[in-house]
Amino acid sequence: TKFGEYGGQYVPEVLMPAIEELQSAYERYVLENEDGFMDEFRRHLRDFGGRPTPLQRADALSERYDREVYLKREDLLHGGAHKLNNALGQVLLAKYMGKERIVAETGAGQHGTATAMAASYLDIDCEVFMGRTDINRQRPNVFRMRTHDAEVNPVDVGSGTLKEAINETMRDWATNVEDTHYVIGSVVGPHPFPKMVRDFQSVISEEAREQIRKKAGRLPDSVVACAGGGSNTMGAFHNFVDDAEPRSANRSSGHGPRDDESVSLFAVEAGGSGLTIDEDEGVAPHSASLSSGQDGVLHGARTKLLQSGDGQILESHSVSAGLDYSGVGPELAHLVETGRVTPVNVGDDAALEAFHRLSKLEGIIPALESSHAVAYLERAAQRAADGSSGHDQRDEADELGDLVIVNVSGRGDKDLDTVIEESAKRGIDAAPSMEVFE
Amino acid sequence: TKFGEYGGQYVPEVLMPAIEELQSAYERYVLENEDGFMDEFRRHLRDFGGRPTPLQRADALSERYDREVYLKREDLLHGGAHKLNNALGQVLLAKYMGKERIVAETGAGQHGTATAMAASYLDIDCEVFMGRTDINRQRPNVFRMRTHDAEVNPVDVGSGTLKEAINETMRDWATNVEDTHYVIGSVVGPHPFPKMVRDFQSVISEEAREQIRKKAGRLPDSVVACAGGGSNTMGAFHNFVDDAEPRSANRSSGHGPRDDESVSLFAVEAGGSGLTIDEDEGVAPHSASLSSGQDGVLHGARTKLLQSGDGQILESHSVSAGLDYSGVGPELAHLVETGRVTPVNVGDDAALEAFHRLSKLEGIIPALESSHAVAYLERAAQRAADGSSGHDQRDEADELGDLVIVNVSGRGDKDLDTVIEESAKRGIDAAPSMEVFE
Amino acid sequence: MSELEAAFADEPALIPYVVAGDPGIEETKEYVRALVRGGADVIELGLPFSEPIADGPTIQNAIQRALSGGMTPDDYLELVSGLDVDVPVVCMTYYNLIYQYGGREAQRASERSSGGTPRDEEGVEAFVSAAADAGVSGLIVPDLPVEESGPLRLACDEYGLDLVFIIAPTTTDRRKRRITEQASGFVYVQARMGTTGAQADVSGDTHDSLARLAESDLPKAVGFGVSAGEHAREIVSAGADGVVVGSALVDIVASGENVAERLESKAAELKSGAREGEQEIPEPERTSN
Amino acid sequence: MSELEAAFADEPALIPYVVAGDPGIEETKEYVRALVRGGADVIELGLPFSEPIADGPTIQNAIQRALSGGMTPDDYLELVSGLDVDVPVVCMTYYNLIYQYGGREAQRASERSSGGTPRDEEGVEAFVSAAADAGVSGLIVPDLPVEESGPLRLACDEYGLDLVFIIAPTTTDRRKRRITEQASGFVYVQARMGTTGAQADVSGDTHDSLARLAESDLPKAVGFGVSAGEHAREIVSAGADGVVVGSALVDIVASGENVAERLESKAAELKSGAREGEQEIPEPERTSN
Repeated sequence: TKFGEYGGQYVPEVLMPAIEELQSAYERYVLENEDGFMDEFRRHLRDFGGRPTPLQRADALSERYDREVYLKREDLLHGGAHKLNNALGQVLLAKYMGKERIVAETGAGQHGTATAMAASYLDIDCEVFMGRTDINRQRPNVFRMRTHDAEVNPVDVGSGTLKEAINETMRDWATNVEDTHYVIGSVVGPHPFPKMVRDFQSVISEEAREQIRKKAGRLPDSVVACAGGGSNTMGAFHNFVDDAEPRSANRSSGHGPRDDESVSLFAVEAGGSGLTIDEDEGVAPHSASLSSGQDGVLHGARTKLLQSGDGQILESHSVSAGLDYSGVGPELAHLVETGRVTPVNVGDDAALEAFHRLSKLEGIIPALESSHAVAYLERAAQRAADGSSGHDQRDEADELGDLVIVNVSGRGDKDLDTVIEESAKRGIDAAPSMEVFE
Repeated sequence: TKFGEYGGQYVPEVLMPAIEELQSAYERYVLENEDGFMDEFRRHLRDFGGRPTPLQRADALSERYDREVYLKREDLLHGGAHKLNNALGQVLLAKYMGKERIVAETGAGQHGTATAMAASYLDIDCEVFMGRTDINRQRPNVFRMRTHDAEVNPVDVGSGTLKEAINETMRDWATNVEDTHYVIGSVVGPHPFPKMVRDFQSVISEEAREQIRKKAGRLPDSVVACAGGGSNTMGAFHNFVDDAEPRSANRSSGHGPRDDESVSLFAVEAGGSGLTIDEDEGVAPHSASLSSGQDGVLHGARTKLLQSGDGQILESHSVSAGLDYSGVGPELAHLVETGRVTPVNVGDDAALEAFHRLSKLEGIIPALESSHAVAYLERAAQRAADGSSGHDQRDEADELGDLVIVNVSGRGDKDLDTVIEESAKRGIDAAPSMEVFE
Repeated sequence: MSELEAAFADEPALIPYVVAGDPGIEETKEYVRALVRGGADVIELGLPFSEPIADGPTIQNAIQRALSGGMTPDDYLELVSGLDVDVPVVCMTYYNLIYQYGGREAQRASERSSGGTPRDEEGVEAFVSAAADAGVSGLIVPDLPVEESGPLRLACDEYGLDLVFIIAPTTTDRRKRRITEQASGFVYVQARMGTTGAQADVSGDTHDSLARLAESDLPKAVGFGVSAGEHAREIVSAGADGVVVGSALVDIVASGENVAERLESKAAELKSGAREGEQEIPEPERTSN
Repeated sequence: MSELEAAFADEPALIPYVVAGDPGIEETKEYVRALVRGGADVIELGLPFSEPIADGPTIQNAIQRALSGGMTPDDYLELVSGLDVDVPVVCMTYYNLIYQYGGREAQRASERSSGGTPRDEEGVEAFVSAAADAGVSGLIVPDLPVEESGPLRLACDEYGLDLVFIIAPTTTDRRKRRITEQASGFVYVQARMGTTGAQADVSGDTHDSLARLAESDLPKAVGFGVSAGEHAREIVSAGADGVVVGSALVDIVASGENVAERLESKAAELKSGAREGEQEIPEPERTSN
């Protein structure tokens, strides 16, 4: 039940039997494809979800950064983000388990929407818990959930955001665990959730691995994905984690040789407005648990957390609501701890700039979450330029290598209002004028 | 340049040389794949657009209507609608023609957005003309276009909607025709636009035909698509127009034999609030040009139009902005005239109900345009039920047959505000309560 | 020689344009008389269509005013037949009104016969016939290129109307030949790219276009952007047989102040400019038309 | 027999719960004294954690008040060591506070040594040691199932603290055996599904749960939803050795009116109910504990 020191099952006893039942169902249906579960899952992903999603060469970015940049287009998945991979898998599993009801938490509303979609598609009752603050700032996603006939239960305690919504969903689950499955929204929570969600999401890297081999003739030098809870991250990384095969000789032609021969994995966290924590206010101005969190236990698992010295969980902050979480998946914490994954972060402004850059140069409006991953390309290029006289920065930039896959985990339609407002407030140069409105 | 009596090239002389140039480019690049144009187009559709889109069996609808219902999922195309097929094709063609600038009209903003996406992807300047009224009621799409770095030019004359935007784009084109290509948004306009746009959109039926053969083992009994200008309609119909092959013996098992053996094609127009025209006000409360229009000449082509007895064009009306157009593609007019396509229509309320039905039953929020196509399934079923004692209605219902493809031309995220407001105003039963908001 | 052609015979022709029914029928009659007093040789009278794609904002707005005032094709023809001026009237409108005018006739006919779609041939004839009865001398249909003009050309021939075509700066030599073969009355030389609308100067395209048309026997009238006597002078000196002036006059109509008086004086200014221009043409060329 | 176990020896035990620091440290001391005067046999004192997933709204809000008031683990331990009551105190908190308390110690240690992630073993020991020093008799950690409890169990053994586990209505027999093997002090019988919170009646699950635990030697205290003397009577008569009452008391604290007095009288009511319940147990059963 652990990834090294991370993971585990830190939940109330009342839930443990359900966790055991889930563990058993996970092993039978997901790992062993009992009753053809995985076949059915993949059929739904294809026919309902629109998989496979393309791996697109980003021509303008490739030119800009003088390396081959490929985009994994999870923004094209039904619902507009990678979230459906997991929601569909868990809702289907709930049906195989004979459950009659689904509960889910949601922050920005993406996971709630994906779960509501999957539940209406697979015909099972669905209730979503969402903080009052989030309900009011994410109205379109509330509309979508309601339109899919899901109940949306406002959570009024605390700051009324994701953390509280998870707490409240766990409470509902503890009350109704016998007929209810909790569709958790990321690679977090008690075992087997982190493994199971990762497995459902790993179709991203399964496809990407095959696609890059076909298009570029080899594995990538690096994979870049944003990390909040980490489900798109683990999905994009999973099938590359064990890759350490030699690359073709010419891979070092552009940027010099690297130390190791594996596929480098970069988890880009939300740097928010800075990494300094205000303990008195209980607030972190970022969501960079991997980069700056401390080990602790939250929502059922031991992982890296944003917390005070006492162990109280801090409120995280990011311009991207979907990255705004104080914890992170335990497997990512483990992969960072063991050096397999490199945690990096970019701040709000850089993410907003990347949002506009991709929209203008490639015709893709990325989710603000995904914009963090896109932004890291620019960061690496800037460092290479800044550090052309010094060796350290040069090496850092070169970690990306000549062939990079960036996971575009979702589309940014949902973020347009936020981006326009925040870009204007912060004076982001790349933002287009909206003077067309009188 | 004509489809029977329809079509032609009714444009100012200043544009005719460009039309001739376009005709030549269309023949060389599109029809003859010169310089590998079509190969490149299809590659972009795949890698950038996400084609092929799935053909999904709609389990709940199939059960409800006691026939096999399949959905062609154009809502999963990049941008959220079939519009990209055409925009990408024309923008690419403009580049092959050496044009330096793109202009486009847009009504609800879908075509403008698709064109802006394609133009930023293929790196060409883009200006979109949009009525002032539409700009104010379709803000998210204006944001999207601006985010893709397209200029959005407000059109202040007249009612400030699609018709005026087309007029104004034609004027710009007449001024800048030498370096500018006009990416028209539907199968309308002067020849060769209707043929060319149809060809770019026909990938829909090309895929659907192959997919239904694979999934159902035969061709469908009918294809249902909504029709405004008619680009998704022609795209969904084109590869079935010539189909008249015998079907398997069991196709008649469910609903009795039909008179003919061809694939029936149903173009579902916006019935709005009714088909009666108010000539004094110059207003039609619907957009059903095929069902109730008169022959005339608009925007470069002879076709069926909503017009007064004098020949002044009427303002059309539909709850779906994307169907709200006074004309229709000339090829559709011809196919209706020859009896190959059956024009039907459903009103605003029925479309709203269908929007909610598909969202609840299948986990897909359809565009309001596409909701009209979905609504026709219900209409046919109701008629069959109502007419179980009478022969006429029974026959009409049975025209759909046992195996139906419905084209879900786009996703309905864009329509949520409208649908919630209109559903409440009209007291649509199927609409979910939005009481979650305080 | 048709009425229209004859209007160019003596001296460079002034062809002013106003929209019929802007702002009302009686006003239009008054304005037409004023223009004739000012020196108009031909009146180009717009029959308003709701989608004027070849016109710029000035004339669009005029059309909107006329339609709001209730102007219809029947009203238009009645207006023309009631005009008591001795210069020819050319009707400028878009093809759907011509097509649909006939369409209505054809529909009435098809109710009696076996039905079916009205065809161009049936459609346009009704309009041309009525226009001829009303005293219209010719038609300008800016959205009807020569390719689509067969039925209207036939009807015009039958009822003795001229059909004026536009030559644009983009028109190729091949197209120019085809158009001049079909055109009658005069050739309308579009002075610049784009749509109608008053401009501050004369487009350089004008001289090229006129030069390309030198071999044509038809009178050549230049329009699109002509707004001052000075323009008329320059255009006529470049070889044009007339000038078409629209938006500059429609602007005066739109102002609503001393309209008739100002129209008359503007026409006089333009006519005078055109005459000056003619003086500047070297003798040998002047006689060639 | 541990201090905690001993508290159940004479008669059914009343275990009231309040949140330390709600609304302040001095108030908590006063409330604890009142509860003891009312008849409390054990005090369950909550150490507030920001994410109380096992608690319902009443206690969530109390925790929020305590955290807003600045309550920290160090404050908590100081509060406990300053309590002048003669009943055992059991600390109810979530695992991260225990883990992180040690984590801080371990971090300081790792700065001196070779670094690395603090492990459970290091983490919990610091807390348990400090708790023992402060006079805490046992721990209840609702998000720590028996599977994850190894390190804490070891530390508790080393420092002489009881580790109380919860048995839920969903707990299987296999899990029940595992839990009762690890538990000490008493077994906390969760009376109903869900989270803590005062209820109007006693859940039917209670009797089943008690019956399933009949063979265990440990005292059994029933909690979750107990709010009245009548409930206590019913629960004890069904075989429980004690009742845990939280939300009903926290409600009184939240009201802010005559809190100490009302806590005392509520405790008395509950204790009296429990005693009544004991009278209803048939003699042979009563002696079995």
